[in-house]
Amino acid sequence: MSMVQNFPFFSIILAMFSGIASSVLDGKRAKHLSLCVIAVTTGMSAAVLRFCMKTGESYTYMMGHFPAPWGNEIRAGALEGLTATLFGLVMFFSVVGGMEHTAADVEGSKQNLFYIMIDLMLSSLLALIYTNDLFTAYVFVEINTIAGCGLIMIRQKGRSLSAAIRYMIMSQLGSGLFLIGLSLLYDVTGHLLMTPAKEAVAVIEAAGLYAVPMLVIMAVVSVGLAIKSGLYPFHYWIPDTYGYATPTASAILSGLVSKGYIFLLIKIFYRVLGRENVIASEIVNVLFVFGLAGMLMGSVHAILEKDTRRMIAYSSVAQIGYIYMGIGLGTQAGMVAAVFHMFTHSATKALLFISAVGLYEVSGDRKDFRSLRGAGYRNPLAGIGFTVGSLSMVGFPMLSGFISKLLFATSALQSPHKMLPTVIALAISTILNAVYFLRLVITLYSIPETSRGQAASPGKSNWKLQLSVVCFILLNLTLGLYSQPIVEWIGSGLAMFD
Amino acid sequence: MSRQRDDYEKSWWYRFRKWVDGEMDLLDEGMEIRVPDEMLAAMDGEGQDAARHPAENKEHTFSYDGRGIRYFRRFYQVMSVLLCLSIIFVLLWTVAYLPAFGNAGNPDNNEVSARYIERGLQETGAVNIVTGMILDYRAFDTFGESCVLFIASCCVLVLLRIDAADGNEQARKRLEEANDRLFEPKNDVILQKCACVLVPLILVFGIYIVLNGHLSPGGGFSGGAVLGSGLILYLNAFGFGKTERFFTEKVYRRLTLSALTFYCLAKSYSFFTGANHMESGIPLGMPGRILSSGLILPLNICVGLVVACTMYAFYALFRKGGM
Amino acid sequence: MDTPLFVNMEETVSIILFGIGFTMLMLHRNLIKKILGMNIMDTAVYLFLAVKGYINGRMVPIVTNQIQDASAYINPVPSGLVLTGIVVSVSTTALMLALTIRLYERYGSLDLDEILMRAKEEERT
Amino acid sequence: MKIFEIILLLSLVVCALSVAFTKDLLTSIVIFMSYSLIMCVLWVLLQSPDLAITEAAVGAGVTSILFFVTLKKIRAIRKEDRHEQAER
Repeated sequence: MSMVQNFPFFSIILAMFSGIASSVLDGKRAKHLSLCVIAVTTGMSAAVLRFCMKTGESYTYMMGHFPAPWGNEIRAGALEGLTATLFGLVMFFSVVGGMEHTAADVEGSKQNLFYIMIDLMLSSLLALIYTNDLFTAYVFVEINTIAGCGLIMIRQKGRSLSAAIRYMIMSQLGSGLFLIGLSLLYDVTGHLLMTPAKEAVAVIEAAGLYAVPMLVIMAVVSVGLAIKSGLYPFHYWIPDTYGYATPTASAILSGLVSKGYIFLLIKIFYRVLGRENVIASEIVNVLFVFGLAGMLMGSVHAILEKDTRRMIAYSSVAQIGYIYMGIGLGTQAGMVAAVFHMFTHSATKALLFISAVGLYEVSGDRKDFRSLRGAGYRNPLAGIGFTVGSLSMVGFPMLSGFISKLLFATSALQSPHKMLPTVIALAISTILNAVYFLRLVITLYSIPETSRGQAASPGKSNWKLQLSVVCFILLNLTLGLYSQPIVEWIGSGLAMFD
Repeated sequence: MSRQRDDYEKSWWYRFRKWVDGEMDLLDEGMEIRVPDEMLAAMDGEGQDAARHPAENKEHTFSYDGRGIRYFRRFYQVMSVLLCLSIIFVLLWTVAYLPAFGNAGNPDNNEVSARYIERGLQETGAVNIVTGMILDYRAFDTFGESCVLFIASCCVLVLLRIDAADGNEQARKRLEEANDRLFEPKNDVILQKCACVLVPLILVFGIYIVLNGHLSPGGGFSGGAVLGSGLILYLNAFGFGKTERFFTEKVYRRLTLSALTFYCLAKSYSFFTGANHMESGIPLGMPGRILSSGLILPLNICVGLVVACTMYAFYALFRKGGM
Repeated sequence: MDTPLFVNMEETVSIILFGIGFTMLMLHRNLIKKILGMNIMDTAVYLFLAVKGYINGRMVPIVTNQIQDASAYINPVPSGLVLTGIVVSVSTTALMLALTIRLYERYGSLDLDEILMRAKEEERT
Repeated sequence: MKIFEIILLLSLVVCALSVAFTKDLLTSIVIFMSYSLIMCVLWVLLQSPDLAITEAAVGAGVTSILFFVTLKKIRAIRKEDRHEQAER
């Protein structure tokens, strides 16, 4: 067994251990430790990706002395490696970018607790990506939820506390449904590991047994994870949550946490329930419809919003809608597009949140977007970052958002029944996106009126934020310009799932 | 000229510009966004009222502004009730199709549980198969579970710990402690005498459960919870002064850190050797003895310590915002 | 007496409890009631799992008298899962109660709608 | 034995419903405690003493204590005192 194959396990344990060790460190050391750990795990994930692309197949890794149906297992393939690498990058840049604000928003003696949450969040995300066991997935979903709640409420303002309780309530509804789905699945298959469970599901489907329970399992698991990732009718917690947390937390929550659940859902579809069964069961059509509704309604809400960060949060609702629409198309191409859009969105949304903060800090920290008038001149780099992010969301060529829209459109053409609604919704949603993002960009670059410009102080430059904005722009451009190999990796990674 | 101006004001571009400037909304033109002032005043009054009599405020209903929101609430509630009922109905419908209760031929009684039962004693050394399963076969889940407890205690620390950084905070802390003693009997003799008898018994029972986790029902989690409740009873009877002599935040941190670190290292070693097909080299001992079943006993002790400390810490943090 | 719902009576009850808990968590405006509902929902799922492990006429999965036959003991897997789950639900309960205390300190109310309204007002002023 | 089980299950449902519909928070927490205890007895009947012991220690013990502390913190118990004084 090659050493690289140990890396997924090492990265999970390392992240967890650093979280545990941070409890006795002071804030500064905890910060450095957590940055180091994120960097190391990202490197390890990249090595795993390279290893899997070289050997061309995935592998499972026993957690303990006992093989598949008895002991826990994790599994790594190309898609897992790619996702873990990108998540690690986004997390690193978000932590770096929001560092100053974290120091300001969090009480001095509680700094290390913030980094404990970051570490454990990283480990739970990695575990959700790599896991090959359903119950492990449940436990780490819970860690993810609690760490997310911690990241929201660590900025102890009233609004973020109420957002945190709302988030917890919605997440618990989702977890409850997910857990009962797992129990039902265990009841009819008798397995908790994904590989044997899939075999058992195939046997059941072939024998035509338990048709009703299987349908309900699919529905309940999808709805549970959809609630947790904020699909349209369950999106009420999103704007408060993303809008009032500290910048790092907003970027991580919107960019990574919801994506972790979606990745788990895709994994369960492929590795447990079987893609054909899911497509045959019409569940995908329900997800498709809700995805379309989310795309439109999220954008409409964003247009009506005045607070920039809440606007970006509502735009997340729309983008989550895109991802579910891709899953709902039910074709391989649709799934590739959904996964690619997942990456796009995590890179772009984190960029938007971080650069919006950069703009706020030169405009007197007011919520209203009108205070941002002319902020693009006061903090040029953040302005450029915001513009790039907006253009990417709208689908400007060369940027990653364009590629994902292209992929959605081409995959829609392959499924005749869903082509028309998809294309129409894509068009309308793009126009709506353009409307509210361009409005922001125009505001950024319009000359401030003298009376209003008084309040804004010329901000001192915060090099960490600028560095992270530059890195995010580069990441976006990479995703946009080198999309071909990434799409291929996603395709081969999805093929490894079967 | 004026006609042109009119056209311009009606044109989409003009409206777009106005909207960009935030001066009007394209979609909800003329809709009331702000709450009328007298309504706000009324709410403020209510707010003060509620603050003065915090206990009563669950009786009075809160008046919402605007008809739209009220209808929205009503709609939302009706939809939620329908959703819940349909979930119950669907799940009940499912139950009717599930395998029958208590039947040995059900799909979940397969080779997985058979191996746990038939070879668990030899492979893990634990007489209690459930303990053997959660601490050896499926140890990764259990490790995750300890982390859930750890991160929850961190979150509660963030929320409730009061840091005596400056004078203001100190004043608040004193106030908190005064509030804390308000509702409880001070040095209640009956409680103290009962606690004198009960606390040692509870602690011994908890330690027994932890140490015998691999032999009899129980284990780290239940034993730790029993230990924690024993500590809580002691705290309630004798006050913070007594417990602070042996249990402070420093002790708590060190105990959790060392227990979790040992857990993490031990399990990493066992995962690593297992995955790379090496022998772990830990003797399993004679099944049925206390000192048997390899790593399970020390792991149970670690888990017990973590759970006991965390439960006590939850209680102390809830009571006075510190340990 | 032979209807499937009655044969699977324990499952039926646990689903009903799940529904009660779910509804409480979703609809009750009082935060404490919501958290109680969450606990009821979780225990209901655990009851469901525990029922799944039971087999008529078999013993507790603790090896006694050297008998190591799969037909002598009940299924140990659900017990392990539930043990894990109980600790998870305690952690979430403690976290949500701590949040409730903080919210009450700030807004003097347990009603979630009222808290949200107050938070919005606070934002405006 | 079956009868006993049915009684326990019915009382579980009754407890859950009364937790949902009781106006007073203290009462509903006490009822929740008894719900946990009934659940614990049921698990003993279902041959899983591990679960029963954990639920008795965690569900009926620590969780309920945490609820009580919370309730004390938010001074809902004071209301009870006031009512008692009024009755006297």
